Amino acid sequence: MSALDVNEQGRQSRNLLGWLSGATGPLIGLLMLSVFLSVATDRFLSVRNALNILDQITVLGVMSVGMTFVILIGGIDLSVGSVLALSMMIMGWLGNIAGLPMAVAIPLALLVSAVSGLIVGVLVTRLRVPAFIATLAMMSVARGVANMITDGQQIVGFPDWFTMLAIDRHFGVLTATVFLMLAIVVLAWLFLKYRSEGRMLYAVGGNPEVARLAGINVGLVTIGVYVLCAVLAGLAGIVLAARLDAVQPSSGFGYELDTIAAVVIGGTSLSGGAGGIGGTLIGVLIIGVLRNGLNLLNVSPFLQQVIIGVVIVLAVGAETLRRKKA
Amino acid sequence: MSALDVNEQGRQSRNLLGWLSGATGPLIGLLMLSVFLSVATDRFLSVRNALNILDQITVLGVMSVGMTFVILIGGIDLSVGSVLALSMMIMGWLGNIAGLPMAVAIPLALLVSAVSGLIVGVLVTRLRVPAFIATLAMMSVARGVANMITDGQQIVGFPDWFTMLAIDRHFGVLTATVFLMLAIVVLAWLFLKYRSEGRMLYAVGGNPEVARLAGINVGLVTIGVYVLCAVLAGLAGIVLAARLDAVQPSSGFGYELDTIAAVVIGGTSLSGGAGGIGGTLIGVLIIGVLRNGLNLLNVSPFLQQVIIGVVIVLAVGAETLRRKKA
Amino acid sequence: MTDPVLSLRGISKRYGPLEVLKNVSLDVYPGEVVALLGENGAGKSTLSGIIAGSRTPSEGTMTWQGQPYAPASPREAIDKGVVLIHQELQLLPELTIAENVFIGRWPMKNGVVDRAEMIKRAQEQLSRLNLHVPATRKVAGLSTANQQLIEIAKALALDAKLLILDEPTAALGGAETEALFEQVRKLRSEGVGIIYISHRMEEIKQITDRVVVLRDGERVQEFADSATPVRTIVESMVGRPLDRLFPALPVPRQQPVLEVDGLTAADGTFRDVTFEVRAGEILGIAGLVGAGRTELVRAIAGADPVRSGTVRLNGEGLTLRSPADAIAKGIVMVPEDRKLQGLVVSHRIGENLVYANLDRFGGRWITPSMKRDLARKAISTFGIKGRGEQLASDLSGGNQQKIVIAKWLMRDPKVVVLDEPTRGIDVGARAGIYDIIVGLAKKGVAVIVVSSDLEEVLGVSNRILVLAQGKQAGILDREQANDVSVMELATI
Amino acid sequence: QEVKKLGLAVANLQANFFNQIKQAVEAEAKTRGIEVITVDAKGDGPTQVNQIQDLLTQDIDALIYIPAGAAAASVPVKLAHQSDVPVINVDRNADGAPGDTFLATDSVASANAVCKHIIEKAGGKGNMVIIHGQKGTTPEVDRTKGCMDAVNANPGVKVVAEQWSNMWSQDEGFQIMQNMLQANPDVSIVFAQADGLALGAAQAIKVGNPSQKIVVGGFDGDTAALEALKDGVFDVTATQQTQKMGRTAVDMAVKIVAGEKVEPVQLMDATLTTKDNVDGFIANHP
Ligand SMILES: Nc1ncnc2c1ncn2[C@@H]1O[C@H](COP(=O)(O)OP(=O)(O)OP(=O)(O)O)[C@@H](O)[C@H]1O
Ligand SMILES: Nc1ncnc2c1ncn2[C@@H]1O[C@H](COP(=O)(O)OP(=O)(O)OP(=O)(O)O)[C@@H](O)[C@H]1O
Ligand SMILES: O[C@@H]1[C@H](O)[C@H](O)CO[C@H]1O
Ligand SMILES: [Mg+2]
Ligand SMILES: [Mg+2]
Repeated sequence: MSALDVNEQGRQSRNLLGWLSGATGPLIGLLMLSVFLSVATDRFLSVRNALNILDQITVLGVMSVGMTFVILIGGIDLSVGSVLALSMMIMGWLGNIAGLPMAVAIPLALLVSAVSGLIVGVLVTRLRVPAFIATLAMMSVARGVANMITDGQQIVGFPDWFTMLAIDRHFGVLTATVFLMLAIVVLAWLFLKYRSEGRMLYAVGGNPEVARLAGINVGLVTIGVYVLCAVLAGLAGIVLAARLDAVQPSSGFGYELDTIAAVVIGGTSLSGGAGGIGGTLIGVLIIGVLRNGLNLLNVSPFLQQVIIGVVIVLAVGAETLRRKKA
Repeated sequence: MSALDVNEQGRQSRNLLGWLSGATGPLIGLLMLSVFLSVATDRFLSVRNALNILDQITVLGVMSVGMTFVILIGGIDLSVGSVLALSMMIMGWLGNIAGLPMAVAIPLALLVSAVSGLIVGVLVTRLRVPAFIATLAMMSVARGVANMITDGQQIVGFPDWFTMLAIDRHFGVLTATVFLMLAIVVLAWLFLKYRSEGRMLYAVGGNPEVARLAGINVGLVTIGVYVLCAVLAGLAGIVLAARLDAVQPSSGFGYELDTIAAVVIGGTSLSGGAGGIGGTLIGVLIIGVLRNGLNLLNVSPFLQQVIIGVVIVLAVGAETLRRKKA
Repeated sequence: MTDPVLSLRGISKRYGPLEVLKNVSLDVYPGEVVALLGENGAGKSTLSGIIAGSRTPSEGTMTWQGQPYAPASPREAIDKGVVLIHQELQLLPELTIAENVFIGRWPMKNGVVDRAEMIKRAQEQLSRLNLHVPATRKVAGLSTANQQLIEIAKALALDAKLLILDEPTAALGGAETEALFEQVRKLRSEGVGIIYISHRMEEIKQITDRVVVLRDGERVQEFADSATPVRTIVESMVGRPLDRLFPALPVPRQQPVLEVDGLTAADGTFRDVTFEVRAGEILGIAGLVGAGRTELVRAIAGADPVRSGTVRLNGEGLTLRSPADAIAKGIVMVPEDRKLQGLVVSHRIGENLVYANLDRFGGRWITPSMKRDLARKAISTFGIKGRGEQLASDLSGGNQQKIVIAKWLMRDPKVVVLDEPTRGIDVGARAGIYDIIVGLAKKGVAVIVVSSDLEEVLGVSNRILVLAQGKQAGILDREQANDVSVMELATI
Repeated sequence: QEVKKLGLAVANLQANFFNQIKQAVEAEAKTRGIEVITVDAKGDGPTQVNQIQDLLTQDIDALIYIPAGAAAASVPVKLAHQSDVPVINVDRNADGAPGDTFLATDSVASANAVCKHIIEKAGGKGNMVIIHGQKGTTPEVDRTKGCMDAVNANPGVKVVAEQWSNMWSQDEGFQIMQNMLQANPDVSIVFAQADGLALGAAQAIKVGNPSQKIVVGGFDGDTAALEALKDGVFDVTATQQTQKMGRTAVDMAVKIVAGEKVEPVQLMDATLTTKDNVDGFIANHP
């Protein structure tokens, strides 16, 4: 058996970077990108710009955590952009038009988001509608409802304390919204890594039948994950509302692809069961740093689209090349 | 064995609808929708409206054929909307600005589309970039390039014969573009059903390792499929240019989700290996009839979004319910 | 005697009009090993699933330790101490071995998974089975045999009062099987009730106390003494007298068809292998699990890259870059895992036959009648129980395996490689497959059979090549080959 | 002949400006007992072509048409004319196939006034950025022209960056301005070609918290924007007469169908609106 042992142990060393679960390539990509930008522009490497980037990735960051959960169980959620808009409009309407205090409007908006996630979860588990279709439908429905709330109008102007959440830098560093995002990322990371509920997601995504036979309630886990993802999308909507000091039913259009991209760039596999929050954070940062950097480099918007596409492929392809060599 | 035989026959009768491969639910949905609309509005059931619907689904129909191929092999293509725009802009620029004859401009536009598909195919097969990421990147790059061609400007006004392709109803019935779409659908159907190359797609999508061990060149099939899908997206761009008598780099934005939805509503499985063109045609028709019907019913634009989402879920969910009962 | 730990009364199971189990009753007592035997499709796994809560019976009742028992989910059964080792591997390749062993019941401390404890306990379970692999390693990439051992470790880690083993040894070699039996005996002595399912008849005598036979979903017979002659048990299983398992071998012709010289895998799994197979000859390949047998034959079939060495076919040197290259030359392979490599299980039988013959349809339209003819020919030639338009997944294992063989034989190959051709296949069906193998040899085909079943290699091979840790330990002629001489070489 | 049924094809209901026109058209039609069928292209030209086909199927008597894309604007007019349905273009017109009449704001003049105002307020000099509307649409082209006239008259003003939006929306304004501030931290004048864009830009400036004062000008007089203007969120806009546009569109439809001759182009003024005169517009939108 000794030859076998050598062979099987070879795999061990690679797990040192295990927390990144397949995102080492993207991490290298992110580092190279940062080094390049630090050299190419004098504004990139500054505390102020770093804080700017954090501000700019808040919404994407919050949504990507939920999407990571969904993709880990082998699902997909195309409705996050619309649920974000729905949550915003509910909050805006309750707060500014129905005149409820924000402290009530916000939880209610999150509740509505949760319900949209619940509907998706039930469609997926009970009616066996593919997640792609269930969430595509929810994307359309939630957007429609968001529009109907104010007949398509935006709502502008929230209480000062609310908008200051996205502006005031506490201790001169982090805004409340950035802090919120970081807290969510850390909690999600701990949850996935150390809680048995978190490990269940990997089991369900790895093979739902195996998970079922091991006594895991796959349906419940699935529903829970879609609810969580929707609530985080709703929360991202609240964050965005604070940031824009306005809500608008067209918000978040197309965010679903950005979010999925961040997760997948971060090494989480679309077939489920592999990946994690560490990688997602890298994916989000790659997107954030890239957009920020291209602006600092004063690259024209059209050329930016081209470069973004190329860098995304390189970041993900690098992981393959790295593995091939290893 | 007699119990078995009964069972077998049960299956057999279901196979009468075999060409629909899993789209019987959606077909029922389509029929119910059509019956409802025929009763609810007096305009729906008329030759004129039927021809209108055909006109309206041309672009989606052409793109969905390519997407069916891609999804059958277990892939996905998010770049179709951008490749459509790229093809349009290339054709427009060559024809109207560089002054080449359309008969040259069109093939060149399709060639550029093919190259974009080739790049995707190579990324997927050689660099092992997930199709989702490779095509997402191509979506960004192709859009950027489409924009750069004219710095974001539209190009308006093509030769009369060209725009007439989308307007002139030959024999008083079909425009050339509708005819083109129908021809593509029929050819694709025959190809998938009866050609060995077509059957390969099912094998590759069903299980790539089994296909490889059976002597199928999985890499080549994959590249070929992405090239075909891109060429059809490019062709859809030409059709759209004829229909609009103009090209614009923002065209086709968001079409990827419509196209994927049409294919999946039609019963082709996102995990590959099951489905077909018959179902896709139904999926395209459901989307086309639904949009047309909602306009005829004078449903307010926002409510339309809600209804579209609900109907899509019902059409797909019906298939599950039907199977559960069977 | 004590009370049974589990009693089944009148259990039936229907799938639509198909009755899979008919009025089955069974008692299992603590501290005994009951063999549950039957042909493929007899209903053994279905019965196991019902006991373990993953399927619900259509009729009948169960009693667990004297209480009514009707588990609604696997969880409920596990919590009561009913543990099933499934016939199909139920592992998550992307997770570590330790996590797989404790899946769904990870040891907890302070509300979080206690990794150190989990790894420690998993490692203990592995060493009970003589599996010396770090528990922190991912499951992906482990050999089938090792995965099967992990599957067993998973069950051992549970505090079972009733353990069902559904063909646990199908993928195991002799040494692994012995390690497993040791654990089974230990559990038995601790008073655990055990149901043991296998198609390997020689195991029955070694490990079981009592034999229950299922046929077409019915309990047909019970042998209280496991020393009952195998022939008697087998005839009870198949419902007719069975003459012999292995047919007589033909005499190979003189000319070598396949010549392999100094072949070494790109990743070094096997090194410097040299042999030839003549027309009409069956070459067996034996070795311990992990010896590199599968890799060797995959390389010959063009599925895996080689670093050095040559393969010649009828004297012509071949460069095999892909399975397509090998197939075009007439070398075909029936792979080790029919579900993952042999068949698109979700597709029809007819389609699966077409997939292996697409190049022959090249440039032509494949009409439904061509598919039908192909299916009809395969089904009649190989006595397959099934129809062309059935899904491959609906067939029993033996019939699936015949389809995998049939899809290649339609092409008149020159070399046929079969890797574990009867894994998980009942005795009756096995005899059918051996007939096919020998029939090929009679037609002058060069055949290679890889098997972990020693009886099988000995039974069907003209010569046996033994691999040990990737190296060629020797080639034995039929006359010299027996369990002892093969094992001696395999354990060098 | 009489108008009983009107088709209204809107470019994009997410833009407040179009939504206002839609509401005005529907209100006016109601008082005259005319049925209106409204469709929203969500900014997509091809969708709009499909929708107009569907409107024509329903035998509308006239079409009020706000083109969605910059391109494709001509096809709906041709389709309508094929069916003998007159077309009233609002806000945007196509060169090749103009509507029977075209109602719009005199964007050249009004944009010129807005840009003059912001340049003046910035002291006649400084680095300026322009956030354009949807490229190639009539208002985008005209507002650019009007504003550049003002810029060119002030040699101290330098346009350091220009970017185009697709949907004229607040989201886009925020994002574009944020990007512009990163690349050009010393901007002091912003012309955003719609109020949605201007509100987004103003918020981006607030969040970015630059050391210099930045003057922001918008266009449209959106409901929410006028409130914001009052609160000093941004500095100036040009209030378009959306109510009048909607009313006139219906009126033109009735006249054309009745066989009356109408002017092919009818431009309306947009009033320069600042904190000082905003109250009147809030109380009563023109
Ligand atoms: N979900 C299902 N639907 C329909 N038929 C089924 C289903 N599952 C099993 N069967 C059928 O039930 C019968 C019994 O299957 P089972 O798996 O219990 O056999 P087995 O005795 O374990 O055979 P093997 O030795 O091949 O493992 C087979 O004919 C099988 O095709
Ligand atoms: N998919 C795989 N990826 C990586 N290593 C593998 C894989 N499959 C097998 N191995 C390793 O290759 C070595 C040889 O395995 P191989 O399957 O050839 O053995 P074998 O003699 O055929 O035994 P088995 O009965 O398990 O098939 C083993 O060490 C095994 O762990
Ligand atoms: O003139 C209008 C308005 O400015 C609106 O905000 C968007 O579209 C333009 O065409
Ligand atoms: Mg079984
Ligand atoms: Mg093997």
